[in-house]
Amino acid sequence: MFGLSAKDTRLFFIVTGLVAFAPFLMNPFPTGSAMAQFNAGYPDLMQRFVIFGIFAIGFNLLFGLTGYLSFGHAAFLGAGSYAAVWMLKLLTINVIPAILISTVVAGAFALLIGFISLRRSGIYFSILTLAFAQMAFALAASVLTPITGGETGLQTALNDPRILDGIASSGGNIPAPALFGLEMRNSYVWNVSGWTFTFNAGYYLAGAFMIVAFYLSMRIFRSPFGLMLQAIKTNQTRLNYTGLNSRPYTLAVFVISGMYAGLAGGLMASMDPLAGAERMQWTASGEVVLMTILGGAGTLIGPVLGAGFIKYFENIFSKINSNVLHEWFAFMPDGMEDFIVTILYPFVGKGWHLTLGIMFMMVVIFLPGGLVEGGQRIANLFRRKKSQPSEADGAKTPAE
Amino acid sequence: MSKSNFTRRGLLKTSAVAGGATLAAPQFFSPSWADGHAGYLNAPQGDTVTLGFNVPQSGPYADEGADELRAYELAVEHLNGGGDAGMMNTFSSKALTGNGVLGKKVAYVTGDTQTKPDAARASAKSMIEKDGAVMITGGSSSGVAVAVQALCQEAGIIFMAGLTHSNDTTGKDKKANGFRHFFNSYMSGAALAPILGANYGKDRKAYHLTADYNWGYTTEEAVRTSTEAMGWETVAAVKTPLTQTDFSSYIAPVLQSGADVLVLNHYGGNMVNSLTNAVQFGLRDKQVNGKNFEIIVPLYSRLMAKGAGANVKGIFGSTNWHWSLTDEGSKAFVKSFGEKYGFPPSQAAHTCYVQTMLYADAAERAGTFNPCGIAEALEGFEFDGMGNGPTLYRAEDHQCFKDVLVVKGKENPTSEFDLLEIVEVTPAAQVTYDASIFGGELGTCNPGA
Amino acid sequence: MDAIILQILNGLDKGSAYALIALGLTLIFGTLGVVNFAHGALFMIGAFCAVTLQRILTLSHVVIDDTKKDFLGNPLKVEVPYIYDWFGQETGAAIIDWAVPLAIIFAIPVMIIIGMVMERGLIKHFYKRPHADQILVTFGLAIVLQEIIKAYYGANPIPAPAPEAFKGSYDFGALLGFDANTIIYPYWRLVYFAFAAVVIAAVFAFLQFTTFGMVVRAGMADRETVGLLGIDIDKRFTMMFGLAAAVAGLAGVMYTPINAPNYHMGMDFLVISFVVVVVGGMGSLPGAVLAGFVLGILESFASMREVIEFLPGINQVVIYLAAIIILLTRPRGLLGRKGVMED
Amino acid sequence: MGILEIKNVGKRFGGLQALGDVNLSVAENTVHAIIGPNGAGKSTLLNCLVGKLIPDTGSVTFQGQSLLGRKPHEINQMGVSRVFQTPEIFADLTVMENVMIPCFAHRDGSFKLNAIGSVAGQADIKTQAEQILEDVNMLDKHQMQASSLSRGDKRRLEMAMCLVQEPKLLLLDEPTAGMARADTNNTIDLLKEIKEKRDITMAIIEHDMHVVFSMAERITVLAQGTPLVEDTPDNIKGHPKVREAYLGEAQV
Repeated sequence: MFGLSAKDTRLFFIVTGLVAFAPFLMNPFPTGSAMAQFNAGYPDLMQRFVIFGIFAIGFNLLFGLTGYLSFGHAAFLGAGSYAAVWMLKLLTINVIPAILISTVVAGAFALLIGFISLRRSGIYFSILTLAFAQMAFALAASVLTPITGGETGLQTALNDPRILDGIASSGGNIPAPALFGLEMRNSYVWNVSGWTFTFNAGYYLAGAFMIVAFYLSMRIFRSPFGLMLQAIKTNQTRLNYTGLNSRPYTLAVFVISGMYAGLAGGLMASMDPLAGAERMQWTASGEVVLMTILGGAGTLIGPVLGAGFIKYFENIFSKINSNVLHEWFAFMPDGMEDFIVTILYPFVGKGWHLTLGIMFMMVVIFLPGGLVEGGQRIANLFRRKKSQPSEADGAKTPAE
Repeated sequence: MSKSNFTRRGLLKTSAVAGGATLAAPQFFSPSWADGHAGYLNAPQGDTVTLGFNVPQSGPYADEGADELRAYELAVEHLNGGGDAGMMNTFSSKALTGNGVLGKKVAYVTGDTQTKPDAARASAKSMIEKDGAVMITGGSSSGVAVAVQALCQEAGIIFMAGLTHSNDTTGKDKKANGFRHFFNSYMSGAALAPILGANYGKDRKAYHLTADYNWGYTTEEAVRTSTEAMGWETVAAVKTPLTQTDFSSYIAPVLQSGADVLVLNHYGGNMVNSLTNAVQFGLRDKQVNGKNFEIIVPLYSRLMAKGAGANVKGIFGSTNWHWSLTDEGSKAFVKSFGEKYGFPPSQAAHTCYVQTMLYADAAERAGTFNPCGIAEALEGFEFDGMGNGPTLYRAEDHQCFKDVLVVKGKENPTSEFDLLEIVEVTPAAQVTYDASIFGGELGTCNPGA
Repeated sequence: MDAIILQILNGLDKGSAYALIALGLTLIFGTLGVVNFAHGALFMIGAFCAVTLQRILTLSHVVIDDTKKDFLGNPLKVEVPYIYDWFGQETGAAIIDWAVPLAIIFAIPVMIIIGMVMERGLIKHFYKRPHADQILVTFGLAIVLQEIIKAYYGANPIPAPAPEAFKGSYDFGALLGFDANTIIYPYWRLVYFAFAAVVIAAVFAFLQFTTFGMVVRAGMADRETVGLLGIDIDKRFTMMFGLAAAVAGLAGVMYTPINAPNYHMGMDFLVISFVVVVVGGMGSLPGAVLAGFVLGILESFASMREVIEFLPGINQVVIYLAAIIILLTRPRGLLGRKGVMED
Repeated sequence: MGILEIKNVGKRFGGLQALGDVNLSVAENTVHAIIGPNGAGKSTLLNCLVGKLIPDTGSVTFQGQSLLGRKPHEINQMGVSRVFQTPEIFADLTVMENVMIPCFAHRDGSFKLNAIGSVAGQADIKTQAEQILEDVNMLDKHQMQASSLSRGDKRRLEMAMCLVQEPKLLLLDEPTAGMARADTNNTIDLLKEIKEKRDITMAIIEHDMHVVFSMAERITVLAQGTPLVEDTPDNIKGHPKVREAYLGEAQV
């Protein structure tokens, strides 16, 4: 279906289903229960899951397929964000132009950087992309302040021109980004006996974009173009002696990947009209690298899983404070409670980085293929039908 | 049983997840849903009200964030009637009774800003959307304050700024839903200049090193304007990258320029490093133009002073508040903080504690948690007993006007907290400015529903 | 002229820091081909060796001084280091004053052990894994090390001053015939420069003139063949890790008086050290050192007021700009070897 | 006039004269071997033909068109394929995919942005690939990952990848290096079979005289960067100059 194999179609429907029902899946615990701390089904985090999912899917097209490790991909996300906020300021508060322009601007930026950086490969390529992104970050945070808002970031303001909208400001407040009048922050809240489910307009718009982005990435993976990219990763010499010019291929995928990042940046700005320079810093570039590797580089769904994993830790674990821990273990005798809390406290709240670092190491040590491999192992445990099918005889494991 | 409701804003009705809630049975919202139509976002349900404490818990300002969090926990304790009530005893408004706020127990959630605007907004949003926080407070940088303040304005939540010193927070980027107790660059400049004139003379040549971002620009501007008005000459102003760690190449040329004063418009790690480097170069032992070479740090904090160690000795700067103040309010706060945590509070802790109290008091006086009601109660509010003398929350820009402290690094500290000594308490009148000079529009208050 | 001499001095000093950090990294990354994102953390741990020694030396017992009050009005508790009791106040104070140089002795064994444990326990399983996996595992390790330090020492910088004897600066201006105070340079930074030169020379000599060095160099070129000769190359590589960690640690120890150490300092240096190694050329030790000095000097010149006024923002980007230009004109960096991590 | 004309080609690396003044003509539809002792410049010459190196002097023309300054992929598109000393294949891909890539290159040229079409849907490419796999007796292994093939199969696969592009000139760089005698013979048979079935010119660089003498129609002997002799295999065997420069030490 849709030009996908049966297996891919199944995966596509699973992803679509996950996106559509995330408000339920992310809020498994009743509001007000102690476990509600682990609920992730609120608009901002769900938006982040899908937006960083798009970012990581795009990064994986470059890294997972060609093996070119860009260490400056955040620059495209940042460029997209700035472009989108400027559109929201100058043109209209409608998000469609913002998202389109952000994708185009990021694509153009990627073309420029890619054209130069792709003259080198391997670590030299990584350092070139890193250098460009760091320059973009440093300049955006300082001398380009009139364009970028500097370290504070670029925001919408009351007196923005918004030429297509006229002067129809809503009272003394800045209008919120909207899709033809439907504000991105609008939500439909459904309370079912203790559970609260929030269906947010912005999330579903971003989710729809992610499904499209995911679909396109599947098509690219399975296309002749995708095959050439994989060939670049495995043996560039042979590719050249096969009459194929690898540069246009890598440049094309670099630009596509940059456009994915720009789309993510545009969506981010549409959900929350702010663009800050730190989005371009090497730590942000590093984050998407980690997301992709953590999930499983070169797999279709891995990057999305990796993005969700890291964002979940950042937003959920960082909010667990000692107070919350004490409540969880309030049923225990006092001494025991304090003991458990003392043990756990360094790993949550302000220690969330520590847990994340440990998780990185655990995953890479025990699941060399990333989270996707973990999923496969669990699936294999349940399947256990024809014991160990074709994989052992050297057949290539399909990139799933 | 099911109940659904379409809301214009992204709002989530929850009872406070932290603090009040226990493993008890799930709660049903249907009867009290009317509160959703109370006309504002996150109107507290049940018997608790949730505040969001959004402070840096990772990154370079994590220690400052930890101190802010201590102050918040102390404030919550006091509001709920625990402890010795701290500044509630000295606060000129007596609306707070230790019975929570408006009869509701105060609960709180915490988050990590990472001192990054993006992360801070994500954390604040989760407090608003997930935890139903009715007010967000905290932060340790102006970039974060401006970003979160704008978010709160959009969402319809009150923002009580933590440590943020840039003019922009209540200037160019001011918002109707945002309030700042902390002082700003302008006030630092205005308070410092007379003291510098008195100590170092009126014909000095100043060399500025300025961190290359918004706060740096406004601070340089403020100090330049006020010192130049006094007769100082600015020899040069050089911008240094925010990510710089070794400032040697910026400091080395200072002496060649003929300057006899170095102004370090740096904060946090930048300041610790630039001051350490400057002292290392022996600048303070030099004589230029027949005068002793001097260094000035416009904004001091105790944690920075601690990081810079002995290098701060004798160096002038300004600060919002210091624990060695002897007014009743400060003494009460230092006592309750010190007894709970074993060391004196920092200025960040002070401003956060006071902001929480002011918010609670405003809610109590307004009789509602509606941001518009609270804003109205805070605008033009005059109070005393919070450590900085009589204070005005100016209506035009939501900035507090109060005494500013000029401090100096102490020569013989008695403990690791006793690093600064107060040189002068500059009265509020001397640092007050016209609300319109920084531009920006306050807009109108947004109740979010 | 004096301004230029000053910036050359600055550049040499900055460069020696970059070179020293990059030297350790290039032993692991440039030659063993392991992408070690934990290298910055090793530098940071080195710095905290100095802090730790300082803490050990100032271990104190409390004496209550009734004549003074603390901030709550209680009698002041004065902390007296045990070392004062043992050696008398003057000698004790002098020992504490010299904590940073003393920390060198303390740091070498500590860092070697950390490096070797790291290699044996973790990195050795990753030699054959893709670079992506190496990045993930070493980045995770870096975060963990960093958070452990943060949990214990906090996030605030901790001052670790140089001994009193090295306070102040030396007036080169007078020496070279310029006006007094025009070219001054802090003693400690001169010490750092000299120290870096010694360490770099020692590492080079070690790899050049010892059997160990010869085996390692051969092993870098062709691991399998050396293995066939019956030499346990793995063991040498473990020692190499220890050496790299020690170099990184020493760079950290000596750096503490220049910038007060904090848990985050490793990450601040991580990116720049990778840039230095790659610009120097993968697999080349002299390249890393050369690149360190080149970039250090460029950075110093770019931060001159006259230059910034002419090209605003150049001080922010000069290192990256230089890296791009060098890599585009010299495909393998300054002195890179062919075929190391090019795919 | 041969299909490949090499005229006055010289190449110098620093102080070392790798190629002196090489003149060589490969006639169409022949098997031409280039032999010579180690360091004679065989590989350098080959690299000059495929665009990896640019000679300092002289000209290289293929079917009358100059190859100088062209990139490897352009030269390949003109109809020159190369087999490497150690098989260069796409190790992480399946055998089928390995063969499909040159099929695409043959059909679509050096670059085509076909990002939406599916590989599985390209029937003509698939048929073509299956055909060539059958020709080299590897169709049963089409689903295997190329890295898990035996060395001999890797060589076959590489040949298949080259042949599927229907090259006019096939350059073979020591195709049997490091192989056991049995494998070597298999390779010789394969090459002979290919030669029989197609109109193809082969230039072989080889160390193994067994291979050279069982296949080559003409042989050029290279020594110290210059061609010593060019003749038929039979004449080469007895040639005193060759014996002196080369065969004497190679124990034929």
